[in-house]
Amino acid sequence: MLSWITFIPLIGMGIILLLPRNNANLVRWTSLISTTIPLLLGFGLFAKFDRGSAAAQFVERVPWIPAFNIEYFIGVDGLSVAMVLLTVLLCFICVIASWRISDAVKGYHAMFLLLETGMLGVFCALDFFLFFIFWEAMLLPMYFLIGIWGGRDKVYAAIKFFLYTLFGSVLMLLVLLGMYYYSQPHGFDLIQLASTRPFASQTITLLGWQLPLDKVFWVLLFVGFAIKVPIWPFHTWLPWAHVEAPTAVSVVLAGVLLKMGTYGMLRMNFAILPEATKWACNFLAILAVINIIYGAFCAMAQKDLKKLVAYSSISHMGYVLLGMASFTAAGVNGAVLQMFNHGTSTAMLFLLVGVIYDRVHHRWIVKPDGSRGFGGIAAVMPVYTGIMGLAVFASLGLPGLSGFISEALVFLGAFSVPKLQIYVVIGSLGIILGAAYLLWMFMRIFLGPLNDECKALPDMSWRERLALLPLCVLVIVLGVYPMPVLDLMSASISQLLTLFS
Amino acid sequence: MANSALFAHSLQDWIGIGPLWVWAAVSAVVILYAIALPFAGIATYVERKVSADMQDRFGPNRVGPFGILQFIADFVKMLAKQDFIPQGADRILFSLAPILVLAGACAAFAVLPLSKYFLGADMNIGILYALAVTTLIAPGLLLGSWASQNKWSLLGGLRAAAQIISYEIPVALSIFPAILISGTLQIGQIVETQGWVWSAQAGTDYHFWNAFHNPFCFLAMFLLFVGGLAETNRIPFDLPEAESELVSGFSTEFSGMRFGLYALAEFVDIFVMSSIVVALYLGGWQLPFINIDQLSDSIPTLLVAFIQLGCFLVKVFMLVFVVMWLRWTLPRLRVDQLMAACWKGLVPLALVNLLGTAVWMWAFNGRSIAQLVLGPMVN
Amino acid sequence: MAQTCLWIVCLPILAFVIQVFFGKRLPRQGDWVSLAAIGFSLLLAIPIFGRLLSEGHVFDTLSFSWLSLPQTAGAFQIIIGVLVNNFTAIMLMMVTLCAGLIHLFSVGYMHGEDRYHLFFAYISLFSAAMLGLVVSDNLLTFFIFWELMGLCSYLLIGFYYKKPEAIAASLKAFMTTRIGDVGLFLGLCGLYAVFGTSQFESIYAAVASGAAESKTLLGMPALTFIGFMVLMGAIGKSAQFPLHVWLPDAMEGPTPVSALIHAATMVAAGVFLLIRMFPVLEASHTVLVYVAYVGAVTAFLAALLAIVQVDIKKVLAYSTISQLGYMVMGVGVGAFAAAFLHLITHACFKACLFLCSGSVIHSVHTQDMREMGGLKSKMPWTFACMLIATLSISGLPFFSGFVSKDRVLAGALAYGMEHTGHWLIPLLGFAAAGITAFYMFRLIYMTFFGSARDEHKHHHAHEQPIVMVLPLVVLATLSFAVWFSGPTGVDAFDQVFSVHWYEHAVAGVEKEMALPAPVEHHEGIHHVAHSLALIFSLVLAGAGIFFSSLVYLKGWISPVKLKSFFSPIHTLLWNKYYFDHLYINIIIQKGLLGWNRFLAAFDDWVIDRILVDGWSRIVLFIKSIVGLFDDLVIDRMLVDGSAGMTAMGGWAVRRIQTGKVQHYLIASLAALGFGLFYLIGMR
Amino acid sequence: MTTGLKIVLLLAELLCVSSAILVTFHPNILHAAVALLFAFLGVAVMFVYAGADFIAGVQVIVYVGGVTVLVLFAVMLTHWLYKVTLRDVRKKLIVPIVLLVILLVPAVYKSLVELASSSQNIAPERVAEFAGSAKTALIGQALLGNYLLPFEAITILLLGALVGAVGLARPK
Amino acid sequence: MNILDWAVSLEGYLCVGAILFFLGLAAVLYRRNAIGILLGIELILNAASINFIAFSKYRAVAIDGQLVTLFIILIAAAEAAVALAIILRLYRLRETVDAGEASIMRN
Repeated sequence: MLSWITFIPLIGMGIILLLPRNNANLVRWTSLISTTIPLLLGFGLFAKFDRGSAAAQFVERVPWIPAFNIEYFIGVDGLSVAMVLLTVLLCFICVIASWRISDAVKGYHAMFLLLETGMLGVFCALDFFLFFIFWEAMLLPMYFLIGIWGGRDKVYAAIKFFLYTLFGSVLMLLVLLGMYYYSQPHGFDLIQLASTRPFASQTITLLGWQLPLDKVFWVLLFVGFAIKVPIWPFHTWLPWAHVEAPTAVSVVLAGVLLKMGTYGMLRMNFAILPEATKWACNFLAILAVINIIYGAFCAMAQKDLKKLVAYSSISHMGYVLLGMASFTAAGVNGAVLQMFNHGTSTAMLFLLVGVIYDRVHHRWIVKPDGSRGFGGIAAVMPVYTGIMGLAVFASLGLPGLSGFISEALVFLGAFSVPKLQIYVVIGSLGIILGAAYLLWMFMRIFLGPLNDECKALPDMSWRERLALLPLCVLVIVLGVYPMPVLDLMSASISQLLTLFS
Repeated sequence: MANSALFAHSLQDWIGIGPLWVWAAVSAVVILYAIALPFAGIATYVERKVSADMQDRFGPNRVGPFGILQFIADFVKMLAKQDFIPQGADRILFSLAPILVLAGACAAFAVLPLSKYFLGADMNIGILYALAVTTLIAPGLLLGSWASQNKWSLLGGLRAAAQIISYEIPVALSIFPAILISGTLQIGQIVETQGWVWSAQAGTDYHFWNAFHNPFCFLAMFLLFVGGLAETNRIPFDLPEAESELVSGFSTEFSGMRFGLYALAEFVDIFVMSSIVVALYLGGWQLPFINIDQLSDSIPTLLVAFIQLGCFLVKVFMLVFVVMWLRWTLPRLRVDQLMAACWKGLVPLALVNLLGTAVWMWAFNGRSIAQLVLGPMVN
Repeated sequence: MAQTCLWIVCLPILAFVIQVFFGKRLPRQGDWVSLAAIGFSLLLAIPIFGRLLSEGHVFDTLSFSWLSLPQTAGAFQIIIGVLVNNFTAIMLMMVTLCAGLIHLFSVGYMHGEDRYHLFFAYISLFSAAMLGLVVSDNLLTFFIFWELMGLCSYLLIGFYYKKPEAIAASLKAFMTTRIGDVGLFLGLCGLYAVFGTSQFESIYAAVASGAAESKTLLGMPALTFIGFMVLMGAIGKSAQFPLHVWLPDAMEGPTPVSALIHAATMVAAGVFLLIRMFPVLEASHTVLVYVAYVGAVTAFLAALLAIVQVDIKKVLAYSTISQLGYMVMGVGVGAFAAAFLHLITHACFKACLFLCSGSVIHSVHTQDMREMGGLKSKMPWTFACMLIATLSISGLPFFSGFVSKDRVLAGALAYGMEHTGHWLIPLLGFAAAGITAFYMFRLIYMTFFGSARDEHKHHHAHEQPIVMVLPLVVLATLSFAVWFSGPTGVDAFDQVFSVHWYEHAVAGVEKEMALPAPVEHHEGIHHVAHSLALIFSLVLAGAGIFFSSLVYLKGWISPVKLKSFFSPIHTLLWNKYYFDHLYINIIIQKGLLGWNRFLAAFDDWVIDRILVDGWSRIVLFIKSIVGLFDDLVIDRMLVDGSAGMTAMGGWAVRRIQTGKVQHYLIASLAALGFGLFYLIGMR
Repeated sequence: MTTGLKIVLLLAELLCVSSAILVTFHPNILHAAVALLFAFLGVAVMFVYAGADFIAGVQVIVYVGGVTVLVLFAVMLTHWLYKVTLRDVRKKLIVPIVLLVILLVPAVYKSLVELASSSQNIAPERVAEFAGSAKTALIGQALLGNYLLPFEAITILLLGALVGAVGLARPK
Repeated sequence: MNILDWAVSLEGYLCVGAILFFLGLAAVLYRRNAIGILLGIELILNAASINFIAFSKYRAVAIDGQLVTLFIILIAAAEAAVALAIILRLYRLRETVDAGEASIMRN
C-alpha cells in the first residue's frame, strides 16, 4: 500500500509526459487525479495505522542490490506517518493552487509529481541507501521548478538551493558509506542500525586524530540535515528559494522539505547515535534558540511578504529543534506536532501570499522606494482578510489554533529539563516577536486606509478557497483537540526516548 | 675465321710481306678508291644521261665522246672552285661535317659482299655494322647544316636528319626477315644461303633468293629498297635539297671540294643501299639458277670471284638505274606525308613482314615456297 | 452544575460561529443571536448564584484528559475541566450581567455601522472567552481563554480598521498583553515542571503540603518564580504599571467595547488570576510584597494622570487603571477577599460610567470634554446614572465603591501597620482615593455643569433611546452598597440590614484554598486599622470633591493658573510620564526595529554574501588562476615552443635544398666518397 | 693481338679520353656534343677489342646514330642560332672539384685495383679465344634464355620512354 | 709492360673507364647547361659499360657482362630521349636550359 502511495505520482508523471502539449487542462486534471489517489490512500493509511505499536508498519521489503545487501525497505512508523499524510495533503492542495500556471504546464506538473514521489520516498524509506536516493531524487525537480517557473532572479536561487543542499547530501553520503563500512553485517537497514547502535564504542582516526566514530557521524549528519531544516548558519538559501519559487512550490518547500531535516535527525541522529545526541544536546538547544530569535528578528525587518514568511518558518523550525533537544515525551511529541502544524500554517500563509501575488504581481509590504505596497485590503477582499487572519494567528501560536498546542508542548517539555530552562525563557521571547512581525505585517497590508493601487482587487476565487479549506479545518480542529495526530506519533517517540532516559 | 679479311689475306699472300693489319688497311683503301670513286663519277654521268633521256633531251655530250668524261670535268671544276667558309660559321664543324658524312657512307664498303672472295671483312655482325656505320650520316648532315649558320641549311639539315633516322627503323625491320631466313648476321653467310640448291639429299635446301623465300620477304625487299631511297635523300624523298624551297638544302653554304664530298657521299650511299638490298634479298653474287660454289672446284677461284663480282655489280647497277629512274617519275613528298608514310605506312608493313616471316618460318619449319612446291615433287 | 457552566461558555461561541458565517444575511444582521446567547447564559448563571446565596457554598468540578502522551514513566497527562466555586459563581453572575447589558447598549450604539454583524460576533466570542476563563479549573485552559480575550480585544479595538490610530492601538494592546501572556505561559511551564499538572486543587493541595519548597526553577525557588511569572501576566493583562500604556489607547474602540473589556471583565481577569493563584503567591512569601507595591504605585500614578486628561474616555481609562491598582494592592496585602469585592463593584459602576460617557459621546459626537458642558438639562437620565456611579467610585457611603474600597484600604493600612517597613503602600492608597474623587467630579462638572462650550454640539445633544438608557439605570442601581454589605456600607450602622452572602462565599473559598490560618494575635491591629481607614477615606473623598468643585464648579481657582503653578508636574503628567515616548521611540523604533534591520542586513550580507557566495568567488578565483597557468605555461611554452623549434629546425634544413640538381649530386657523392674511404680506406 | 691492333686500341682509348675532356670542359655545348660522338666511337672500338662486337654495333647504332643526333636536335631547339658560344663552366666551384678529385680518385682507384686483383686470374689464351669467338648467337640465346625477364622489362621500358618522350615534347 | 699491352689489359680498360667516369661526373656537376649534364651522364654510363665489358672479357669470360652493357645502352637511349624531352619542356617553360635556373624547388 505504501509503495502505491509513493509511486502513483511517478506513474502520473509518466502519463502526463505522454499527453499532448497544448491540452493544459487535461494535464492539470491528470496531475490532480494522480495526487488525489495518494490522498485517499493516505486516509486509508491514517485509518489502518496501529496507534499502539512503535514498530514500523506497512513494511515492504524486497532485496534490491544483494551484493551490498541494500533492500527496497519501505515502512512507516510514528515519526514518519504524520509527515506522509502532510505531504500527500499539501501536494493535493498545491496542484489545485497551481491551476493558474500556464507556461510549460506539462513540465511543471511532471516535475511536481516527481517531487511528490521523492518526498514520500524520503519519509517512507527505512533503508539508508533508499533514503539517500529519494533525498537526491527530490532535489532535482525542486531545482527545475524554482529555476524555470520562479520569480525574477530564479536561476540564482535555484542554483544556490541546489548546491547548498547537495553539499549537505554529500556529507550524508559520507556517513552512508561510513555506516555501511563500520556496521557489522555491513547493511543500510535503519531499523536494525537503530536497534544495535554499533557505532557507540568505535573510533576512527582522521588526519592523525583519534575521534569517536559516533560523534563524527553525528556531526556530519547534523550538518547535512541542518542545511535542510534550516538551522541558523546554513539558512541563507531559504529566503532566496522561497521568494523565487512559484506559490505551490514554496508551499511544498516550506511545508514538507524543511521537515525532512528534522525527520532525518530524529531517524538517524537520535535513533542510531543516542550518546552523541546527548553529548550535543546543549549545542542543539543553543542553535534552536538562535534560530527562533534570529528568524523572528530578520522576519520583522523584511519588506518582502514571502521573505517574511520564510524567516518565520525558520523561527518556527527553531521550536521543533528546541523540542527535540529536550528529550522529554512532551518536548519531542511537541516537536513532531510542530512539524505537522507548521506545515499546515505555513502552507496557508504561502498560498495566501500566492493569491495576492497572482493579482498584483508584487509582494512588497513596503516598496523599495518606501511607499506602501498594500493597505486597507480588508475593505476590498473581506474573505481573503479573514482567512489570512486565521493563518496569521495560527502561525503566531494563538491558543485555540494548532500552532499554540505544539509550542506549548515544546516549551512544557523543554522547561521540565533544568538546564534548558534558560533557553525556554529566551525562546519565549520568540513568541512575542512572532506575534509582532506577523501582526505588524497584517496591519500594514490589510488594515488602515485603502491604498488606491489595490482598489479593484477581486476577492478569492472558489478554487483558492477550496485549496485553503482543508488547511483551515485542520488548523482549527488540531488546535482544539490535537490527539488524533499526537497519538499517531506518541508510541514510537516514547520508544525512541527510552534511549535517552 | 673463314672468309673474314679474305681479301686482305689474298693481298698479303700475293705480296707476302708485312703484318696482316697493314694489308687489311690497304685492302680497305683499295676497295674504297677502286670501286667507290669511279662509280660515283660514272653515276653522275649516267644519271644526267638517264634523266636527259627521260626528258627526251641529250644530256652531257660535250666532254669526251657522248659526254662520258663529263664527270671528270665536274670533278676538276669542284677542285678548282674556291672552298670558303661563310663568316660567323663554326669553322671546325663546317669542315668536319662533310668528312663525317663521307666516312659514314664509305665505311659500309668493308662489309659489302662483292664476291665470295672480294669481301672486305666478313664480320660476324656484318649487316649490323653496315647499319651502324650508315647512321653516322645523320649527325654529319646536322652538324653541316648548323655550322653553316644559315636558316635554310639548318631547316634542310633538320629535315634530312629526321628523315634518315625515321627511315632507319623500316630499313632495319625489313632486314630482319632476311636474317630470320638465313639465321646469321654475316652477309657472306646470308648470300651463301641464297644459292640455288638442286640436289635432293639436302632435303630442305631448295633455296632461291630470299626475296622468293616467302611472300613476306618479297614485300620486305621492296620495303628495304624504299627505305634505302629515303636514307639517301633521293626522290621522292629528297626534300632536304628541294631546290624550289631550300635552295640546295643542308649543303647550300658548301662550295668547292666540300660540296664535292657531299655529292660523292650521296652516290656512295646509294651504292651501299642498293648493294645491301641485293645482298640480302636478291642473292648477292648468286647467279639465278646456278650455284657457282658447287661448281667452283672446276673453275679457278679468281674467276669465280670475278663472276660473282660481275653478277653482284649487275644487280646493283640495275637497282641504281631504278633509283635514277624514280627521280624523274615520282613527285616529291611533303614533310608530313614523308613522316606519315614512314611511321604509318612502312613501319607497320615491316612489322607485318617480320611477323609473317617468323610465322612462316615456324609454320613451315623454314622451308621456302620453292621447297614446299618442289619438295614433294622431287622426292 | 458544571455542565451548565459548559453551556454558559458554549452558547456565545455558537453565537460567534453563526454571526461570522451567516451574520450578514440574518435579519438585523444577527444582533439578536448574540443577545439571545448572552441572555441564556445570564439565565443559566442566575440559579448558580442563587444557590450560592441560599446555601452559602457552591462547589462542583468536571475534568477530562485532553492530551496524554505515553512516556517511559507513565504518561504525560494534560487534564482540563470546569471548576465552580463561590468566586466562580459570583464572577459568572457579574460577567453575564455586564455582557448582557452591554450587548443591549451596543445594539443602539452601533446602529448603522458597517461590519455590524462582525462586532456582535467579536463581542460574543469575548464573552465566551471571559466565561471560559472564569470557569476553567486549571491554568492551561485559563491561559487559552486569557489569550483568546487578548485576540478579541485586538479585533474590537481595531474595529474601525480604517482609522490608523485604531489599528495602531489594537496592535499595541495585543503586543503589550502578549508580553504579559508570555510571562504567564512561563509560569504555566513552571507549574508543569514542578507539579506535573496545572489544576488549582492539586496545586493548592501540593502547596499546602509544602512539596514544592525544595524545587528551584532557574536558580530561584520554584514558587517565587511562578509567582513572579503570574504577576507579570497580571500586569500585562490588567494594565498595571509598566505595561499600562495600552489601555488609554484602547479607547479608540467603540465605547461598549471599552465598557465591557476595558472596564468590567478583561482587565479584571488579571486580578482574578492573582486571586486564583493566591495560595502559590502566599507560599512564596517574597512575591506578595511586590504585588502590593505594583498595585499601590499604579493606583497613585494612574490617578494623577487622570487629572490632566481632556478626553472623557481617557479619564475613565486611567481611573480604571487606578482602581485595578487598588485590587492588586489588595491581593498584595493579603486582603484578596476585599480585592475580589472591589473587582465586582468596580465592574458595575465603571461599566455604568463608560456607558454614560458612551451615550454622551453618541449625542455630542465628540469625546473632548472641553467641547461639552451644561448637558445636565439635555440628558437628565444619563446625568443621574453618571452621578450615582461617580459617587460610588469616589467611595462615599451608601455606595458600593465605598464598601469595597474601604475594605481594601483597611487591609492596606493593617498591612502597613504590621510591616511598618512598607508604610508607603497605605499612603499611596489613601492619596489615590482622594485624587480619584477629585478627577471624577472634575469630569462631572466639565461635562454636565457649567455653560455649553460648543453651541452647535450642545444644540444637537439629546437623550438616548431607551435601549441605551436601560442598561445605565440597571448598572446605576447596582452601584449602591445595599447589595453588598448594607444600606450605608458602614458595618457599624447597618447591623440591621447587613448582607452577609459575600462573607460566607469568601469563607468557603478560603477553606478550599487551604490557606495557612493568618496569625490571630494581629486581630487587634486589624480592627483598629479598619476604623482608621474608614475615617481617612471619608475625609479624603470629601476633600477631593470640595477641591474639584472649587476649581471646576465655582471656578474660584482657574484651572489655567493651577496648570501654570504646577507646570513641571503638569507637563510630566501630560506626557504620561514619557512612558509612551520611552516605549515607542526608544525601545521599539530604535531598539527593536533598528536591531532587526541590522540583523537582517547582517544576515543578508555577512552570512549570505560572504560565507556562501564567498565560496563561489574563491572557486572562480582559483579557476582563473588555473586557467591562466594552463594557458601560459602549457599552451605557450610547451606546445608553441616545440612548434617553434621544429619550424627553426625546418628552416635550417631547408637551406640545404638549394634547388640545384648538381648540389644534391655533390652531396651524395661526398657521402659516397666518405663511405668508400671509410669502408676501404680504414680497413 | 697484333701490335697494330693494339695501337688502334690505344688510339681509340686516347680518342675517348680526349673527347671526354672536351665534353666536360668545352665552353661550346655543340662542340661538346660532337666530342661526345667521337667518345662513343672510341668506346665502340674498345668494345670490339674486348670481344663484344655485337655490343659495339649496338653501341654505334644507339649512341652515335640515336643519342648524339637527339642531343644535337636538343641543342639546336634550345639555343638561339647566334648565341652558340656559351660560357658554361662555373669557376667558383673549382675548389670542390679539387677536393672531390683528391678524395674520390684514390678511393675509386684503390677499389678498382682491389676489384681487379681480387677476382681470379683467367688463363690468357682462354681470354683471347673468348674474345675472338662470335657473340651474336650467344647473346641471342642468353636474351631469350636466362635474361628473358630483363629483355621483356626493357621492351616495356622503351615503350614507356617512347610514349613519354613524345608526350613531353609535344607542343601544347 | 709497355703501353700497348697496358692498353689492351684489364688495368688499361679500368683506367679509361675511371677517367671517363670522373670526366662524366665533372661534366654533370659543373656544366650549367642541362644538355651538358646529359652528356656527362652518357659518359658515366659508357664508363660503366667499359668496366662491364672489360670484366666480362678478362675475368668472367662470359657474355653476361656484355648483356648488361646491352641493357645499359638500351636504357641510356630511353633515358636520353626522356631527358631531352624534359629539357625541351624546360626550355619552352623557362626560356633557358641553365640547370641553375630550374631551381623552383629550392627552399
